Amino acid sequence: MLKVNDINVYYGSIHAIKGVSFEVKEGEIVTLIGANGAGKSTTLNTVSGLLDSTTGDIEFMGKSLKGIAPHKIVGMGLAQVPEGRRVFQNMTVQENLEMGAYTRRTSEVKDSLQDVFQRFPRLYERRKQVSGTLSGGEQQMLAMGRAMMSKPKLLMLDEPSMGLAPILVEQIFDIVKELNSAGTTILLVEQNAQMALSIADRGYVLETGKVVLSATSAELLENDAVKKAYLGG
Amino acid sequence: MTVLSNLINGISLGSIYAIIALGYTMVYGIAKMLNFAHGDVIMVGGYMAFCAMTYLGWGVLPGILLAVIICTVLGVVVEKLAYKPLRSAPSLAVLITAIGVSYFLQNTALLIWGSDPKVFSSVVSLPSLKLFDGQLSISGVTQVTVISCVIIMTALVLFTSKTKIGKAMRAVSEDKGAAQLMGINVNSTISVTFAIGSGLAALAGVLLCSAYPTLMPTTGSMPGIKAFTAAVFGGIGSIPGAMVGGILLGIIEIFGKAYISTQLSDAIVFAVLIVVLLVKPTGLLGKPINEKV
Amino acid sequence: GKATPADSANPADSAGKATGNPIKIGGIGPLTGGAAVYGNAAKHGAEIAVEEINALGGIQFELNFQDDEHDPEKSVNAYNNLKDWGMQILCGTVTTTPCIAVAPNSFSDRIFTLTPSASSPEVIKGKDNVFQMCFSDPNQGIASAQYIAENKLATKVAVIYNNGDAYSTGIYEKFSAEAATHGLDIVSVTTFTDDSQNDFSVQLADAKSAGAELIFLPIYYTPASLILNQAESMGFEPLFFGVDGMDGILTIEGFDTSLAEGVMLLTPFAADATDDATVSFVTKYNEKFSETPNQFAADGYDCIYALYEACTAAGITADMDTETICDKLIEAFATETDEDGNVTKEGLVFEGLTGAGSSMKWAKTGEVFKAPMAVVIKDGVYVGM
Amino acid sequence: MSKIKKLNKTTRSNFITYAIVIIAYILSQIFSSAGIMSNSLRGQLVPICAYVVMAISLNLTVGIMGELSLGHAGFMSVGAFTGVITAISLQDSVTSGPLRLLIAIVIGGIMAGIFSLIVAVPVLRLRGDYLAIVTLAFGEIIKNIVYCLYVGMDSNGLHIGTVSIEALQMEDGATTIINGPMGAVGITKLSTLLAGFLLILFSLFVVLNLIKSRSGRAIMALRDNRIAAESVGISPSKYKLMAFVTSAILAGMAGTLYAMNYSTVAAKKFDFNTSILVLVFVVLGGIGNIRGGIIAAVILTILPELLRQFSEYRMLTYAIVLILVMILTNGAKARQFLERIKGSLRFIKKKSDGGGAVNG
Amino acid sequence: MANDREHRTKMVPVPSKAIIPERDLDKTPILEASHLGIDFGGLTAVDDFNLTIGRTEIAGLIGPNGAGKTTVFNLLTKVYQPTRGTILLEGKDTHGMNTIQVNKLGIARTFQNIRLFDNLTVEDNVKVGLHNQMSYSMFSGVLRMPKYWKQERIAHERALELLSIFDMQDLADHKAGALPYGAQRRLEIVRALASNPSLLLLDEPAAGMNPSETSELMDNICKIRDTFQIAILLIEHDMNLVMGICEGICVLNYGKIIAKGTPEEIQANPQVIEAYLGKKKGEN
Ligand SMILES: Nc1ncnc2c1ncn2[C@@H]1O[C@H](COP(=O)(O)OP(=O)(O)OP(=O)(O)O)[C@@H](O)[C@H]1O
Ligand SMILES: Nc1ncnc2c1ncn2[C@@H]1O[C@H](COP(=O)(O)OP(=O)(O)OP(=O)(O)O)[C@@H](O)[C@H]1O
Ligand SMILES: [Mg+2]
Ligand SMILES: [Mg+2]
Repeated sequence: MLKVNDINVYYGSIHAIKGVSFEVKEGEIVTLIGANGAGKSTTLNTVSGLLDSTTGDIEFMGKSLKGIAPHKIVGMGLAQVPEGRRVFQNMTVQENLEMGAYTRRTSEVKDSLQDVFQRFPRLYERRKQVSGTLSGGEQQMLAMGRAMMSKPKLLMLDEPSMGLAPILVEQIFDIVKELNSAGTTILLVEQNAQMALSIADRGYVLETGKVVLSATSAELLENDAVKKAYLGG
Repeated sequence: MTVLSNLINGISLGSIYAIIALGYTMVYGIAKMLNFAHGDVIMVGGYMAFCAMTYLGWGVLPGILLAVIICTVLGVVVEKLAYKPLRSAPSLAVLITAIGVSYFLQNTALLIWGSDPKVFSSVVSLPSLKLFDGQLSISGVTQVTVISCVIIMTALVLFTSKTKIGKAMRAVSEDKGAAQLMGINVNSTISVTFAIGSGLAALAGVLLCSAYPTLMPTTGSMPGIKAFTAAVFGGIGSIPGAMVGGILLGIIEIFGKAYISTQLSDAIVFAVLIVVLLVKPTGLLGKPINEKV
Repeated sequence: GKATPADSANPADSAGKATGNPIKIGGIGPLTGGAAVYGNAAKHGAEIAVEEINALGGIQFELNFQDDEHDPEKSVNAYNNLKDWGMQILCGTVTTTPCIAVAPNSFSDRIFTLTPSASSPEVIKGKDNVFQMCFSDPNQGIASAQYIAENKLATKVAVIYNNGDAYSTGIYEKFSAEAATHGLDIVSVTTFTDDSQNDFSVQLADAKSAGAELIFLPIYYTPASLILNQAESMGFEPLFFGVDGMDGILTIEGFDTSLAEGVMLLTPFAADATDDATVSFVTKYNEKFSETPNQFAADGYDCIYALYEACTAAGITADMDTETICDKLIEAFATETDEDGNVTKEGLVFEGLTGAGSSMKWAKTGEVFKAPMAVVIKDGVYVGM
Repeated sequence: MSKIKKLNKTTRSNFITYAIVIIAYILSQIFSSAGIMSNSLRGQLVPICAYVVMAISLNLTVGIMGELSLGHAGFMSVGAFTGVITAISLQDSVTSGPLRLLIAIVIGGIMAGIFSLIVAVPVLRLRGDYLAIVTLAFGEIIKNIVYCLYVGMDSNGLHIGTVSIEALQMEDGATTIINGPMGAVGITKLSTLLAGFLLILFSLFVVLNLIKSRSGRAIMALRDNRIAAESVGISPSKYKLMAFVTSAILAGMAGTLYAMNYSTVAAKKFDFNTSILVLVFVVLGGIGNIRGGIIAAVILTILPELLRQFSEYRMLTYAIVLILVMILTNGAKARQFLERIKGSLRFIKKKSDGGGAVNG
Repeated sequence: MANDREHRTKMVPVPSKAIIPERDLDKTPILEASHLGIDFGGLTAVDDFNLTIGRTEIAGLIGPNGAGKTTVFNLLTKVYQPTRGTILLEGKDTHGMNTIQVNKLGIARTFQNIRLFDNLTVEDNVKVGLHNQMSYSMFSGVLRMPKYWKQERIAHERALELLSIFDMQDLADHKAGALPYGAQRRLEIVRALASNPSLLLLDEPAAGMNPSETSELMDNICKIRDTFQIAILLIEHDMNLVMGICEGICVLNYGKIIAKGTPEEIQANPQVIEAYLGKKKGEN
């Protein structure tokens, strides 16, 4: 479904991604793990078109994404929960969710809205509140809900569990699993590698802008180097 | 009675400021830039209508239409050429570019139409409204301006809060990157914003020149600054605020002249403005900036 | 501007011949910005004069007119720029404040200066080489008050002036002093500035409620046209009395001249005068710039001609240095009088467009003597009073 | 060279800034005494100095304090008129021109500082565009007040009024100092290039040293994140006031220097357009980049004169140049390009340095 | 809850005398908050909040998202003025004080969403934290008086020492805004420490860190407490960290305290499991 082929990304003169390639097949959950600054977010932003790669190619559903504007990529069925949530601070919770469904027709949106509210009752309680005053965790829920609103084929999550209460982390992972079994392909970036690998089919390990390891989740969970570096022991 | 007639004069001056301020706020609110060239787009609108009606002999409505169309196109083109390359630059850089555009428009107008003033014949043929046995009269232009002001304000409020593209504008104004991730075409959204803002500027230009019928290349600059002041006064980014701010500014100006001093009228307007901002630091209708810590 | 050896070899015959180098005349005025009307008009007028003079085949002029945006700093820059170019005579600057900044420079550089329209006494004060083509502000204020009083136009007078403008304020101050001595009752004095010259409702209402019969407008014609417009829509019909800055009001494109019906003004120039000189100038100007010239254009035109006559009289040639030219022109321009007012030395007597039919003379101080002409607007044209 | 390299990065950058100013001064002295310099350029030297000081001073407000000011020329105006009054009234008691200029500049600066204290009340409460409007308003108010200001001097001392010079009822032979809208007239020109150069050095000294001190860090911390700065005990009002007043004092001094270079100076000079002009210097030079601001001030002051050959297209050309320069220096594409070049230069340099011995 | 808990005596060797603040280590609590509450419009974000923290205690504040934890920090640091209740800091009532005053009294904090001085260098960020430890005036600064040189030198040394806690001294010249996320979080802690607090509030210090980084952070938090002999109150959703280093924990839900106690007690508390921990964690 998504094929990333040897991309290089620069921030000015900083070479952040050095020839990364990976693949996400339809129906899979794939996770990228790596230390701070390894380039995980940069990779996701490049896939969604917010950043340009200087070389290489990204293919989504058989089509090259080269030169395609980010908003068009969203229209093709790719959604991203960005790092740091980036909810629209001055819009209400409900308006934020509606923005998530921007590419869809208004009439189709109602069900999705119900669905999000059902999964996150807290958002329903706060639907009229201006998002900027939500607590960190509430904003994270909102960002997640907002991405779900576009009914994406491929959902990319950048550290969705960050700042969430343990009970919610579980919930979020449950939701990810559910979405996946309902047919959404998932590309997951997580610091909580343990959790991520427990639900993912496959994983890639990123180190300073390069893929250093790729294997199935089970293999990665057993890998000593991964254990030491990312699983805390 | 004089108080009342001063009030009416204030409203009529203020409604002109208000209508300019609406366009200002629109662009400011969405594109987050102080478009100091807005006043000069107004001037271009005035000249366009003048040319259509005087040189081409067109009627009032076609004249206005031409002005609106040309200004809309102008706004979009200027945005594409001058502001778009600076999307990710600091907002002050865009402000300076806008000043460059303002110089550009003024000097182009000077080359095309010369420095001689032109007198604009009013596009409003409505008779003045006479009250209290004719002691009080409200001119046709004032009536039209106030009414268009209210209509435009309402339309803009509805547009930005209810329509999809209006909401997209608000999203773009907050976080362009996140807006793109929602599938919003940031560039075309900003173009639409400029189109609307410049179209409004053309209307404002025609009304400004109808109320105060001289037209020069510099005609737009001072009303532009006053309207910017009005927009901030009302709470920058707030559409109803722009209207309230504009009208109040007009009233303060007239009352300041009438009851304090004509010599110091400019100083009075600005002093009142400072005092009001001290009491309400985010303008009259501006929302307090609630920063979540 | 250095004379070449070949030129100085036979200076005598370069005067009358078209073959000689042109005399370099610098001009300064606002060509862009809010005051561009005045600078452009003066420039255009001067250009026509230079063209005509050069066609005559005698003394040749070369005019270099620089923009100062009505800013003293830019004006001094323009002046220095012209000096680099080799300016020998300065025709400028057009507006008052910049002229006050430039004049001390031309004084110390000994470059003869004739300003078309900078009217404050401050312009010429203490500078023997700076002359004016226009009335000085005090003169206009005094003359206006006298005229109104003598002709008993009104006793209750209102004034609206631009208190951000040296010209307007200057006339107003002298007017109000003079009016007091003539028993005129100034019932309302209101002001505006360049920043607030849109709305005059308060000023007019004030004049109206004070019962003013005449409104004195020592201002330029652009705001004046707005005042007339707003007075009309208020249904307020006093007499309006203007000064030379008001000239030009009839020729604003699109202006409804019926609004100006009955407006009186003191002006040295009227574009619809029927004398040959004016007609020819107006026609040429119209052809060239498709505009009707205003007083500033006429001032610019007159400046060049006055310089031409003075140069001819003083036998000035292009190879003279600026200091010599300056001294000779001062000599040529100034009419000297003794304490009793008897003329002790005749200076230039100049018949121009802006002399209202009579001739002009210059005092040693640089001030011009010419008769102001009072006109009233009737059926869209000036009529002498 | 190696010594310079060893210095801390900011110290080195400051050193370069001082060096540029000093070299520019020496060069212009040489050129003008050798007679190579055109009148046009020579006439602009003092105003250039004044604008450079303005750019340095506004950089303190806009770049270092991070607040937009649209009325900086207002402080220049206060300084200009106070300075002129001081200089003219000391004409008899202080005969040395340079000394009189010095006193005028100091008093002009102090007075601008006092006025800035009045504006400071809103400054401490408002943010962003609201503050911009207040400064704009301040500039307009000052202009409007000077329009109505008449100051003269006779043997009884200074007379100040708001009606006209005559209304001051001074003795015969009195000097008019400020004549309403005409502004200050009859100024004896005291400003020199040397004075301007020294004032630039002084401003640089104040601003650069301030930035690299405890107070300067506090100001910049407030700019970057007010809440965080408060959380480590930094008082926003104290340090914003400090930056604002310092900036105003320098602007006032620049105003005096400017005014004392012309025989007349009118309030209209110090209007919104001049405030904007100075802002253009600051932004074009790179916000917060003092050296860039200086260079931009010099170039943009000379540019309109260089463009005189375009005659009526002059200001149009100026506008186009301004827009293009903004796009080329700040545009996303251009910036990427520049960074790429910088990056590869650094790379080459590292290689040629042979293993980063410099970093020690 | 923990005011009579024994002070820890484990002392780690200290880098130098300069960064050890002299402080009397008596047994009065550093902070006593009682009946604190605040409303936002109709929403009661925090209500009847009581907490006492001992001089050198590490305490945790946990609770579901939106429970009001960050708001408690904001109340303690006077970013918001409490609607009700009192806060005693070092036995002094902080009523009516502002952020700056309570910082000078001894509270420093980090922020949930990082708030660094992005355009300043790492070292300068720390020096801003040291601001009130220096005393030279603006004039001595501009005129470069001896006082300036002396205090700046000390500040430089102290900044590097403080950075060395997290082994960040090599980053001193970098722009803070360009640091990787984890380093930014650590820098915030260093900056807060620089203001010489006796109570350090950490808002989700481990957010965005992976397990190994988190365990490193845990060591460092303990080290800070031991070196500086200060109290630490932290908000965190990472239960390994909370249960690993906190001596006392306070659980908040919907603005109210639902439980207080030792990690063991909290982990076993059914209400906490229900509202916050979820089943799996509770079973562990
Ligand atoms: N806007 C930027 N400008 C310059 N460098 C950047 C920028 N954003 C990221 N970087 C650098 O690019 C590299 C990769 O960053 P990225 O954010 O992709 O890492 P990450 O793996 O998502 O880390 P984290 O776990 O902290 O989110 C880092 O070295 C980072 O410092
Ligand atoms: N300024 C404010 N205006 C209105 N509501 C606010 C404001 N600040 C916080 N709130 C609300 O108060 C509640 C508590 O917020 P707080 O940030 O303290 O939560 P938290 O416990 O820190 O949550 P998290 O773990 O998700 O960060 C939230 O519901 C939030 O929406
Ligand atoms: Mg990331
Ligand atoms: Mg929180």
